[in-house]
Amino acid sequence: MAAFLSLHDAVARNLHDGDVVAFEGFTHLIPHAAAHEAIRQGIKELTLLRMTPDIVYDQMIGMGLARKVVFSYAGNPGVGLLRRMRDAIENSYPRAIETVEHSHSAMAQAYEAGASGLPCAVFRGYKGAGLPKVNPTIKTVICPFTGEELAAIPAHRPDVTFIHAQKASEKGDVLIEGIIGVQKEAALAARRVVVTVEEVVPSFKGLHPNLTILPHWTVDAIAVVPGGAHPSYTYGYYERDNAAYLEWDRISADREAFAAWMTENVLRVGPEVFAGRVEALR
Amino acid sequence: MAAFLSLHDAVARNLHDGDVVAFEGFTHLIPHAAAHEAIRQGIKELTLLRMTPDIVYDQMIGMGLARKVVFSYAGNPGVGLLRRMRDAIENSYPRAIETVEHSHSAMAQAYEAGASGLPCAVFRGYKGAGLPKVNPTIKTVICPFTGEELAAIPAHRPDVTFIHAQKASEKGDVLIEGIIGVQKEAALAARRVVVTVEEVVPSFKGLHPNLTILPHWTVDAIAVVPGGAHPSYTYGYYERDNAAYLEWDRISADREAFAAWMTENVLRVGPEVFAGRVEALR
Amino acid sequence: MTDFTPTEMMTIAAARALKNDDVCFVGIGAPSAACNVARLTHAPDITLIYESGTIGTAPDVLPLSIGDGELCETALCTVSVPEMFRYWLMGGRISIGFLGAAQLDRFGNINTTVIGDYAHPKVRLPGGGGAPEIATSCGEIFITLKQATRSMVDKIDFYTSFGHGEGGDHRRRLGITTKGPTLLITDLAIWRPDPESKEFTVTSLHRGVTRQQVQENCGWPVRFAAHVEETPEPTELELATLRDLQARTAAAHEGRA
Amino acid sequence: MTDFTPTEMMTIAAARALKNDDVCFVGIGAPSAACNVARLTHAPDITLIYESGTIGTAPDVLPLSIGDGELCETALCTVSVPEMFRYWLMGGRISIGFLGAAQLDRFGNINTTVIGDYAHPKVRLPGGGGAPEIATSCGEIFITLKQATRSMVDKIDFYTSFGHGEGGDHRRRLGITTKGPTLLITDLAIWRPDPESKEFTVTSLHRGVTRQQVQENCGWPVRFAAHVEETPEPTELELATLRDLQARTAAAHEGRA
Repeated sequence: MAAFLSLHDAVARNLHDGDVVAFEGFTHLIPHAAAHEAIRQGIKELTLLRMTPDIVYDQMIGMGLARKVVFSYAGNPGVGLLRRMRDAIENSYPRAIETVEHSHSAMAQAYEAGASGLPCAVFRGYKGAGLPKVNPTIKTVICPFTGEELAAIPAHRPDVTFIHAQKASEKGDVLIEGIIGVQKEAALAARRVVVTVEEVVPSFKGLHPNLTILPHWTVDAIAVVPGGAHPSYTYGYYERDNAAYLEWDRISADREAFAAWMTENVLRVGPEVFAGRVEALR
Repeated sequence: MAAFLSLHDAVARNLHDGDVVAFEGFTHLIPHAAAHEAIRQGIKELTLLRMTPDIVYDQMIGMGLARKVVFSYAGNPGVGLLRRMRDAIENSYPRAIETVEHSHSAMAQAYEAGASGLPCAVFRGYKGAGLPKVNPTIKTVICPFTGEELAAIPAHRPDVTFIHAQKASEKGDVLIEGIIGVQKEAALAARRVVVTVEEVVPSFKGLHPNLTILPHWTVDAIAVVPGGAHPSYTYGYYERDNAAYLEWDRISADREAFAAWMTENVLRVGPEVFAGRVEALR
Repeated sequence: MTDFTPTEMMTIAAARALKNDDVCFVGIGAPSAACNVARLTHAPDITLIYESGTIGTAPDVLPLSIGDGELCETALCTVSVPEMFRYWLMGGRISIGFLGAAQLDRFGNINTTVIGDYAHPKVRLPGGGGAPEIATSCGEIFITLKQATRSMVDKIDFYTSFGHGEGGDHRRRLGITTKGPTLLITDLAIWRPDPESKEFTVTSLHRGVTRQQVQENCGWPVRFAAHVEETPEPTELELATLRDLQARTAAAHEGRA
Repeated sequence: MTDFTPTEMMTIAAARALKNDDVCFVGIGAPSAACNVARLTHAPDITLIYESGTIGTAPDVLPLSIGDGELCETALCTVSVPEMFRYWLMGGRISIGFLGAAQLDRFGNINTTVIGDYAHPKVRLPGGGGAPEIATSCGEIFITLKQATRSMVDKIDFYTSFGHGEGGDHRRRLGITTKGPTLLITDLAIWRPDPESKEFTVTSLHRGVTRQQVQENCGWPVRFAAHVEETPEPTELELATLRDLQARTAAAHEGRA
């Protein structure tokens, strides 16, 4: 059942050293505030699942929280490379990380299989591609009717999934709108679910019946963090801070600049700063 | 691309003798008007796919259109048995039909696999159940990671799928709301898609972004048939005619009563009668 | 205390078995009545899910079908049927699955498919619908049934859904990790599986019901628990709630809507 | 006719290759510009799909990411990412997939994963994202690339996505039923695969470009078609549309939103 907690407590109670964790949100609704709280709490040895590691994992990797990253596109969307993640892979700085690389289709379907309680995802994919040669978790099954060889990968079953959403009801039901990405699947695949939201409303009565909602009994903790997706965005609340994504390319290019930025903008502040960061984007 | 046609032409151009066809709609939005048109046109030797054959297939089977029925629940929902379908299975009246029986979960996932372009659906199901012993299309695959034996059945790939929906846009996009059932999957799994709608609106601008919509380029023909789901219902337009479902139990119990009812209410009328049938239910 | 019928007792006893935090996959008929009586009495927060995709529904009138409009109108949300079976049922999100039966055996195996031979049935019944996976995916299964030697049989004609199979650890041997049938509520008694053999055993008789009546309306030799209780009578509130619900329902379904 | 840059020519030539009834899976950068120029000129009804789940989108400004808000706001509908990859891409609903490349070989095989050895890369590139399945699930693949010996190489370091493999019928031998790369548009020329060998062959040179320039900026010996055409110059409309789009985009992305 969903408990309304401070972000500090929501993270402290649900994320532990060594966990397999997904911070999901496909460009939209990326739970940056929750990731910053995990960084402040110095959680260690995490296995990070995420289709596009993006700035959110570039920061966690750069701060040394990750031992392993499972991903499908390690870029700064529309800008370029993820320089902290590259530094970890190419130079083991600040530490070596293990990587498990998939395609977007495979990652999305691994979450879908996890949400469906299945041990693996079976799909048509990877034909002729190089990843099966370097990722031993990509196997095959044979269709018993056509004999076609299909790709199979293990379902994602994170210990905990963090997402950001527009609204929670007072009961703790969660509404996600716009580019909904893989959040519903990532949440339903996880043992524990933590959601940051822009606001709490009395109830969801009167909404369209077919919206994307996580019932309160599928959610463990909810923290109200206005602006909590910044520099990602929240459809209906504030826009993507594209300038910040462009700026990140410069900050992340230099180890010292990165460290200084993280100290000033993450370690020395709290979740309350996010509301201010999106003021100009509303 | 979606063509706006009369129901007669939509059926005549897209449904042919011997086709594998799905008339879907899970209790809600059952395309009765389209089925009646198929009966009037005397299409023969059909393989009928549908989770719940319901009154719509009881009528088609009773009129001798079907050679084979693939289904998962052959009841009159909340009322009892399907007496015309029973008569065909138990007494080969008006003709013998072949039956392929699945569970709801399997049928839904076979449509989903068809929509996904996969040759089969792989899922956890049928454990300990009797159907695999009598349905040779239920096979198994082994998870290459856990060794678990999973059920596998062929994907549904109908030649044509018929559905009823609330609205089409002038471009031919189709909106489905409420209990959306398996219609999106049944449509995307099919080679041809025919949709009856309550009304046509200029466009879908301003709708919530996450609604269930079939783009015009996934639809072959659209026919405007107000009330076309009766005695099923259309959320937002008219309610389910539960009395008609109860009455069907009596009509379908007797071969002559059935024949008389079909002659009077299907063969001698056209799609325009449906609007009148739902007047009292709006 | 006003009088009550055996069917009312059955429905109310079933309602009592449901907890406020249960997530319940509801079938039509007695299960639907029981789940909604629970919701309207001691379990206001119970989550009722119908296989049409309606999650957290709260109908004012019992649906005739599992897809009536009011289920969607009163639900927290309505998902597609493939999602319902994949994320919610197969995903292990349902704590209680309610099943009825045309034929039931002592181990909670259910037949709603055929009477007689499958290929040449004496009676072709509706079939399983969601039952085959409900029986194995839900945390536990409650069964409601009006007793009759015709329906409570020594051997069922078809395994529509799997209960405890031949009893004992048969579920585990098939790799099924859920509890299966843990409760059978009839119009005469409450039955629970023996911890070892998994055979249904009478643990409580409804008011005024004798052991002989239970046996006369059951097709296998009935086992009774060492200590058999009497099922508490329906309370005024339970009975009034059920009867109001059924009155509203009858009114709604007979008239055209 | 006003002058234009090679990159503008590349983008406009790519736009021209798109038809009004295409369903196009759009990547970021040149593909996104080309697809939207097509939509704003000769193909107003083209369906543009971004892998974020936005179907039939019509952005006024080019998105910086494939998930910018405007894609959703202007789309016919927005579906989940698992649905996008299952029903729409794997389901075979996309006629044209657009891909860029860090490294490309003569058979349209693409590397965007690593420079050097995978385990110990010289440069770790972003990786494939949707490309491995886009390359095999879309009806055909268009590739846009600025020519350089560094990017058009004899042998790619990693097969991020499969083109024609070793050429000939290699796709068919792998059970791939789609056409694969049918068009390569660079800043210098238009290339199409040889019908037999499937090696990319120059079929049209952009205005003022020489065969020698094409060869100097390509890492393999370039094959030219028997008859090489000159790519028609951008029209006023094409150029104005592209430049307006890019001006709006720059303004939108530099200021905070």
